[in-house]
Amino acid sequence: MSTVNEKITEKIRSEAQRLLSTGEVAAFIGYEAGSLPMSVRPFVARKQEDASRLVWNSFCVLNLANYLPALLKSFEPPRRPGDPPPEGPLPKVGILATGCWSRNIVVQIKENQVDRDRVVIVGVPSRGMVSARKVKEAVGERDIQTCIEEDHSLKICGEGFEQELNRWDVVRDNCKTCVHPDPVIYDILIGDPAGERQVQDRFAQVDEIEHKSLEERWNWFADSFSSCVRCYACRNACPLCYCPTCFVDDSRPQWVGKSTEQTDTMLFHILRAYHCAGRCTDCGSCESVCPVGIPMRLLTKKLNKDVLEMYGSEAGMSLDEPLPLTTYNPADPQGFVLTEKSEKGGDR
Amino acid sequence: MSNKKNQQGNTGALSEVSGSVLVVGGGIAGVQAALDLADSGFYVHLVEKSAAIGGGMSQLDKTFPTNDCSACILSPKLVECGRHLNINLLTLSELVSLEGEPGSFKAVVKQNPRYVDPEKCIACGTCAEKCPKKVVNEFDMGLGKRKAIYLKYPQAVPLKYAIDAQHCIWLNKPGRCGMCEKVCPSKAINFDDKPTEHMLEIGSVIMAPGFKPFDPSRLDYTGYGRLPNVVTSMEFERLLSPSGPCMGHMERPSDGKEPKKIAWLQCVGSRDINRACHGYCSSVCCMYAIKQAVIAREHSESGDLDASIFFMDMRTHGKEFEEYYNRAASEGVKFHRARIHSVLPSGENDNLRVRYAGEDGEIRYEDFDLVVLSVGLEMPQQAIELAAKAGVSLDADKFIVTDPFKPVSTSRNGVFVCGAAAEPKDIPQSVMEASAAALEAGRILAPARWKDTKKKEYPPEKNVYSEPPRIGVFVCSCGINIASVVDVEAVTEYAKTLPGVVLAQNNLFTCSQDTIDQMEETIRKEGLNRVVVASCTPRTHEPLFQETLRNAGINKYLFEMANIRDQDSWVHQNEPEAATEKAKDLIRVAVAKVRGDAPLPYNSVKVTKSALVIGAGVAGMTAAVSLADQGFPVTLVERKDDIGGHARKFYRTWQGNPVQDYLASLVDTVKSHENIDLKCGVSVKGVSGSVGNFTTVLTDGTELKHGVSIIAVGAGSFKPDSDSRWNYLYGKNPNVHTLLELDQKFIAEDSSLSGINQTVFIHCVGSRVPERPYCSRVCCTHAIDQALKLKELNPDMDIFMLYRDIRTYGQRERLYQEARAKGIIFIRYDLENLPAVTEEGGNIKVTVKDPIIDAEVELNPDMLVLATAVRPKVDVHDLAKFFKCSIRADGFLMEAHMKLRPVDFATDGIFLAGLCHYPKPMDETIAQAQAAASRASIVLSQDEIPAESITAQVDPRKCTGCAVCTEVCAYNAVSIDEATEKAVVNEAMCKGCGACVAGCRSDAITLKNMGNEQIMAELETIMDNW
Amino acid sequence: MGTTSEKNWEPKIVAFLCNWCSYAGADLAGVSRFQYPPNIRIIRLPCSGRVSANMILDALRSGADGVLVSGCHPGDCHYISGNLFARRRFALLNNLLEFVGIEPGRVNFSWVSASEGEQFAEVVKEVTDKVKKLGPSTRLVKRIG
Amino acid sequence: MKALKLDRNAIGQWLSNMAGERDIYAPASDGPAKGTWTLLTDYSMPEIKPGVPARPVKNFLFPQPETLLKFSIVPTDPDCCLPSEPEENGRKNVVFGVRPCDARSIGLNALACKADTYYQANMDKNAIIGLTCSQVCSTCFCSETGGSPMGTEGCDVSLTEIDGRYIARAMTERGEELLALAESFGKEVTDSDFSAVEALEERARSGSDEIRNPEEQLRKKDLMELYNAPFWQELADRCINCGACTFLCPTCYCFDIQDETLHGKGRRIRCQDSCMFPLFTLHASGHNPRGQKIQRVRNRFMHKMKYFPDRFGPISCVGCGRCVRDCPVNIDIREVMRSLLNFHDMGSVTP
Repeated sequence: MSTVNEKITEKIRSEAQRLLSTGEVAAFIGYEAGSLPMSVRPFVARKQEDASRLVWNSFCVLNLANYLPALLKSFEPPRRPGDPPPEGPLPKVGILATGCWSRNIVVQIKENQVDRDRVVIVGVPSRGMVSARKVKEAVGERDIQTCIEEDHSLKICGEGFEQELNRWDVVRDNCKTCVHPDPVIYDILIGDPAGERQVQDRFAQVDEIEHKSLEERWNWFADSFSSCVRCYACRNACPLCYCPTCFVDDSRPQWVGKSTEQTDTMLFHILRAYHCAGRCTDCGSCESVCPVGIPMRLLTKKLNKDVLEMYGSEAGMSLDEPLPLTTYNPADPQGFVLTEKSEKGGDR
Repeated sequence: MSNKKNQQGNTGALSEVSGSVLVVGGGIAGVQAALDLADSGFYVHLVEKSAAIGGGMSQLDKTFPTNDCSACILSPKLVECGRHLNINLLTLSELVSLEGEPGSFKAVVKQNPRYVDPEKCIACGTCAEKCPKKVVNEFDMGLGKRKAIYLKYPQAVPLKYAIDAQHCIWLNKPGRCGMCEKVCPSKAINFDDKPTEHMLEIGSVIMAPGFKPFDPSRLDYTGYGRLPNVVTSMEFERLLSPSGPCMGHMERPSDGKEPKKIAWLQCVGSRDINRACHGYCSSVCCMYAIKQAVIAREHSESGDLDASIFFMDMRTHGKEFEEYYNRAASEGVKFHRARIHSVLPSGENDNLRVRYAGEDGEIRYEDFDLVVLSVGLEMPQQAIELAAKAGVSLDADKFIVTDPFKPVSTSRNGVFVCGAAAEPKDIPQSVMEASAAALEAGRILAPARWKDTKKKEYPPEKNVYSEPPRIGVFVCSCGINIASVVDVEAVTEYAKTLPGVVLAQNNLFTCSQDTIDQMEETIRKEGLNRVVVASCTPRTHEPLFQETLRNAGINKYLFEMANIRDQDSWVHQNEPEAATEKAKDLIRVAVAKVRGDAPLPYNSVKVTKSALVIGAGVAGMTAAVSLADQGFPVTLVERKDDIGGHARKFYRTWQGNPVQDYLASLVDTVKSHENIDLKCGVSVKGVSGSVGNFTTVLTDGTELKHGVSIIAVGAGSFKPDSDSRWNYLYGKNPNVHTLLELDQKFIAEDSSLSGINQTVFIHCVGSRVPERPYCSRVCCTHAIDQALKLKELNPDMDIFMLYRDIRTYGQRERLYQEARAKGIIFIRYDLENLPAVTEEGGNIKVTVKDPIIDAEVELNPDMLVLATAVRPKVDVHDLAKFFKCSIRADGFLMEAHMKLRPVDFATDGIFLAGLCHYPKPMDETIAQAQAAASRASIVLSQDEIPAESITAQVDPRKCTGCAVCTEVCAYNAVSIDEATEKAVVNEAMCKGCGACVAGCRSDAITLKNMGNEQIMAELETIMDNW
Repeated sequence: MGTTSEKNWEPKIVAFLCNWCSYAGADLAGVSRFQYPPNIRIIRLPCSGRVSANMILDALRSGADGVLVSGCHPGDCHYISGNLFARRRFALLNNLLEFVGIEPGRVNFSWVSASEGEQFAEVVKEVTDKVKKLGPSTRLVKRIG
Repeated sequence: MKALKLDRNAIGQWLSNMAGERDIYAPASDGPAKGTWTLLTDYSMPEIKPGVPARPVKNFLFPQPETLLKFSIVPTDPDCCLPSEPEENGRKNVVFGVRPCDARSIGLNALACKADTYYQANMDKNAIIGLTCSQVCSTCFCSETGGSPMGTEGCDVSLTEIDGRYIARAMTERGEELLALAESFGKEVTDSDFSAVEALEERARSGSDEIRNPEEQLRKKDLMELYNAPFWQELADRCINCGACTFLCPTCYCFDIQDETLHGKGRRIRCQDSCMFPLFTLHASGHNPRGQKIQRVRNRFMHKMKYFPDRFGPISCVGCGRCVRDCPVNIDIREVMRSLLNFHDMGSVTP
């Protein structure tokens, strides 16, 4: 009997095979098996025989939407400034998309990075992805040699140990608090829609920080970010970070220094998160790829919380709704404004 | 191009026509008219009787319905007016006489002495500080004091002091005081100043003398004058104003306490023939009372101020007004439909007791801390005299007479009027009329355009790109204004040490003419290529110094100011050391900023001198003819096959003028005008370009190049046939009509009308309901006029008006009075108790609850007339998309600013007129069309129009094309280029606000001379501590 | 001024003011001679909508002890909607900074109109008081030796 | 050379003795700083987990940032714009518990950094106390790169754990001096201890690794053939161009130099840089010779596996496995190495 993910894998392979063989898409973005236990690798299938390499399991943590804009661009004929746009339809690209990834694709479409007509979205309702870091911790940081995934458990083996883990226990925090596991846009849906999830404390992790004292918060973040190596994996794993020159790389103006001193590192993380405000879908890609385990996702989660509470908006839920920072409501909350606090008397 | 047809008969030969216009009155209407004229090629003499322009609007705290700060939105216009090369501002002046003919008038203007030399006065205020004579401040409505030497108000234009001759000690007894002369640091006081007379040669005249608030002291029932806590609404404005006598803290006169409970009494001096002798409605009081109630509640410390408004009819008939009213009610402002019997003292604490009769007739009493009298508007005595001097007729209400089809023309050819002097009206209406009057005043002088105007010439500019910065720093002492607090010598020495600075000097008055001349010389001699002036605020003085740079051959953007007076010496008077340190910091920052400044081009765009007008109703036709008469080619596009629009269905204006005769002649003019290309049966398919250079493609494939566009597509009307709420047999019973259908019967002289025994009108059908929350403005007057017409046809006819509020604003009130006098019966209904209409054997039965007798009334009319709502057109959305203009939630087009730019769109070069803006009667439609034509003429009269220099700029290498910039740009100045998929800025449309820059994540878009790098340099420099 | 020697420490506060309302309000405070603490350094910008999160953070990075951003009241914006877009950006940034442990009161926002000279002085007093209580800024301050 | 046997307590005492003149750093095994090299304040034998810590030892050779010089830009300052030496506290370091792969990287980098006086000074400043590996992790492959779990290259003192005690062998003169600080309480190393160490070394040598001396084979290959090999595209397809590999790699030694100025003071710093970033090769003109991702991915591996051995001999990889373990998209350098080794002409081998 095959697992849910194995069944999904089969369907993905057959859809990808069909799309590639009919020429409907020129490439298909999915995952293939990796070289290590608990590892998969993003894979761009370009030929129909590549389809059989595609896999789907609980370790598909990197948001595939990340690859979409550049891959689409790679199929456009090279152009010089002033050249007219290419004529005729351009090749399409297929892509797998869970709830959050699909919402990122929506944001990319709204931000002109992706042409909806050139994407075939193969939706996969997400069962939540597993955090390899949590698994490693659960086995006491021992060297893991194999991991066998069942629907609800993981069997971890290494030199001299074997341990079975409840899958949900090691699912990533962002997935545990995910409300929208189903893709919001897709052309083909694989697997059964999971429906909107009822999550009690969506922002519990944020609340926990908020309940700390100011000093505790500062020290906590300063400590957490101190191990940052400025490799920018978090930024580069994010489908929203597509600027040709990121503010951290720019030298004119240079907002952030290059060192790993506290101010430079903190400013990088604060601004990176801020640039995702109203756009982040909490896909968790940033945190999952961090080689040193920095919880930078908390910053975007905090922004997501505020955007939802203040502007009633969640990123990428619809193609029509403007992004929250590109619009306003005359009645937007402004309790933070000094002159508003004093007039109403209540806020102080 | 031939101008044969467009030269109107009443102007003389080309050479005789003057290119100058006289505008009398420096309120918002006069200022707007002057600006429109001066910007479109005419020289303007603006005559203002007081010491500064600004008029009544400058006294207001906030303005409805946007709650904009009045001073904030007015000031830039005043400053523009004060600095305009082609506006000759004559303050303290009056018109003495006006002789001659249109095109060549001679006016005599008497200018009273200011006793302060405006060339020398630096508005430091030392004179007023030392002046021993305190005088009642009329600007604060007598609630506060000023000195005998005074500035009318803080943002006054011109920003020059004046001596009040009536109260000045010296002028009354020479030798006795003279304090101002002693302390004036710039020797500006001139006690020997004498009145002067100016003889002006002008081609036309605009009268904008404004209004005077009604003086309620003769209305004893109000208690005004006897009871200290009864104030007029204008006084209350000053109490609310942050620059008013109590700094906006809202203190009541008797004890300075904050009132907790305030009553507004409406119609004081309006709609009152018996006591006030003013039958007309003042139009603005309902809205300003609501506004004051809302603002007072915001001001109140506790936020729970009890605000009650006592009114007869709530007249919120303007754009956004009804919504404002509803919002105020839902936020807790109380509305009492009641007439006030009297205001009495209550107890010993100066509180007031209001005695009033409710709708049920029962007498009630209520106590208040403060009573505000919503006083009406009336013609000031001086304006009545002015009218006589100008030779224009007044009506019975003493307002200047106009014609509904020529709404800004007076009885004298070549003399025009705008604002409240022709009828009480609000600011947007006044501004609209001001532009209309400017159009009319300029239209007859079109051949003399640019004849009398001045143009400034500058030397060629030095190329500074290859040079290292050579910065000159000029530190101003401002007499002692700066020097008494800041150690200017130390500051000057310090400035010399800053990187790039080659020269720093200290001046007594940097803005004085001799220093300016010397600065120009120094720039040349020392080869300066950048300048910093450390003195007062750039908001008033930057243009002056920038002009100096240009005169010296330096690009004016290579300049910065350090505000060491207004934001330093004046606010840290007791901390000289800290103020000196701060001055050093500010100069260091200004030097850092100017180092990074680049010379910017003085942008301009060439203008295609033709117009596109969309919609050939009265608004579109009027606008088209107004432009065509000035020699500008116009393409007039009409979607239908026939022109004339809604006006074809109208019988007469409320003043009684037949519409069809007028319409026929207008249609004829349009069809035969050689400058008008009329295109029927087509509409707009696509638009590109921007102000000065639009390209529009029509559905027939025609491609038009034009410099401006006027949108005048009108509105539709609500048909109550498919709406269950208005189940009034419309379309089912042959005797149920809309107002326009009844008009068509009048036009057709339908004889059956005189045989009708009973007619019922139902008002507000489709208006003022949640799905259409606005008031349709025209229907009350229209319905009452029709009722009067029916009475003419059959004096015995019974006529019932079922209404919610009667909104016969302004002089339309006369019709309402006449209708009541003629026995027409008015029954009020509420939205909760709509009249019910049923049919029995073809007979109509109307039942309605009469709130006065508190009972159901049953009526059996032969004819039922429905006053249906004016409804915005649906297809206006396409047009709005093409022209990138906004549409309000209610479906009407959104102008650039509801108060001060009522016919402009936020996007330059596009204007609107008529019912697509909001429902309005014919006279207002015509005025608005003329106003739109006036605004359009400003563009069309130029060969090139200046564009903002400090604009956004895109670095395509960094741009992602994500379009955040396009979303946050309020002017549609940024777009994504289809070919490159990068943002591009249309410099002609960019206003330089920088919203796009702050929104851009990749620093791909920047603001010239205000880029992130420069701001970072400023920030780092501020925190430097060496 | 600006030195961090503990005894005589006086904070430096950077203020980003929009040209049309708050800068004019600051001028009016001067014209009306409303006195306020000399710790503020004003940067004049066209609109509060020009103020980005980067700029506010850069002020802190440069060592400003406090930051004030002030614009037109909502609805009064000279550029129609600049302050309304800005309000969202500021609200989110304000919360985020507090979240990571930047002291409330380091970064401040206000709406001051051209006619509110006294209010401007009041805002400066309030902000200066707050920053004085907080002491010199240390968080997110760049130091290069 | 000197050798001593130290139990855990003895190591503690030794650390304490060394701390008199040097700061001692060891990898943290827990807390937010887990995997980073932290200053020891408690002088007991630190807990060092099997395998390599997250951060390589190169952070002592290329501090992040390293101030090269200082200057003033205040115009009134007499020394305005004249460079000055950054102040030093004068203390030297002991880096404790360095795995053989990391230790070996110091010498490899030094091949390229011969003229780098700052690097040389940092080598002088940091004494390395190695710790051989008793357990080889699944991502380790030092033997395939020319190293060994028992390697001592780059160490001043090498520790090997035998039955809960550590055989400490001085490998350099500096190591002798340091180990002398344990002389008074260290135990004599017996012959059986030595033979136990030798047995471990022999076991390491006889491992079943497929690849031995890859540098020899790689040097023989044609540079342009490898450069034009087809497998780079698939790597580039999934590479997200972050710098996780380069920042964690002990043998990536590229750096960026910047001048920072603030409030009149300036400093010239160098920071580690990454060839994965487009900025790495961006010219002032705007031209970028490695503007494409595939060019950057290829460069990193070609540098390690071809350019470096061609120029200096060994490959620039010590097999620590950090990049294998932490690459977000599972780019496995072992596979790349195999692809390069197995690549013949137009043959297609997929990593």
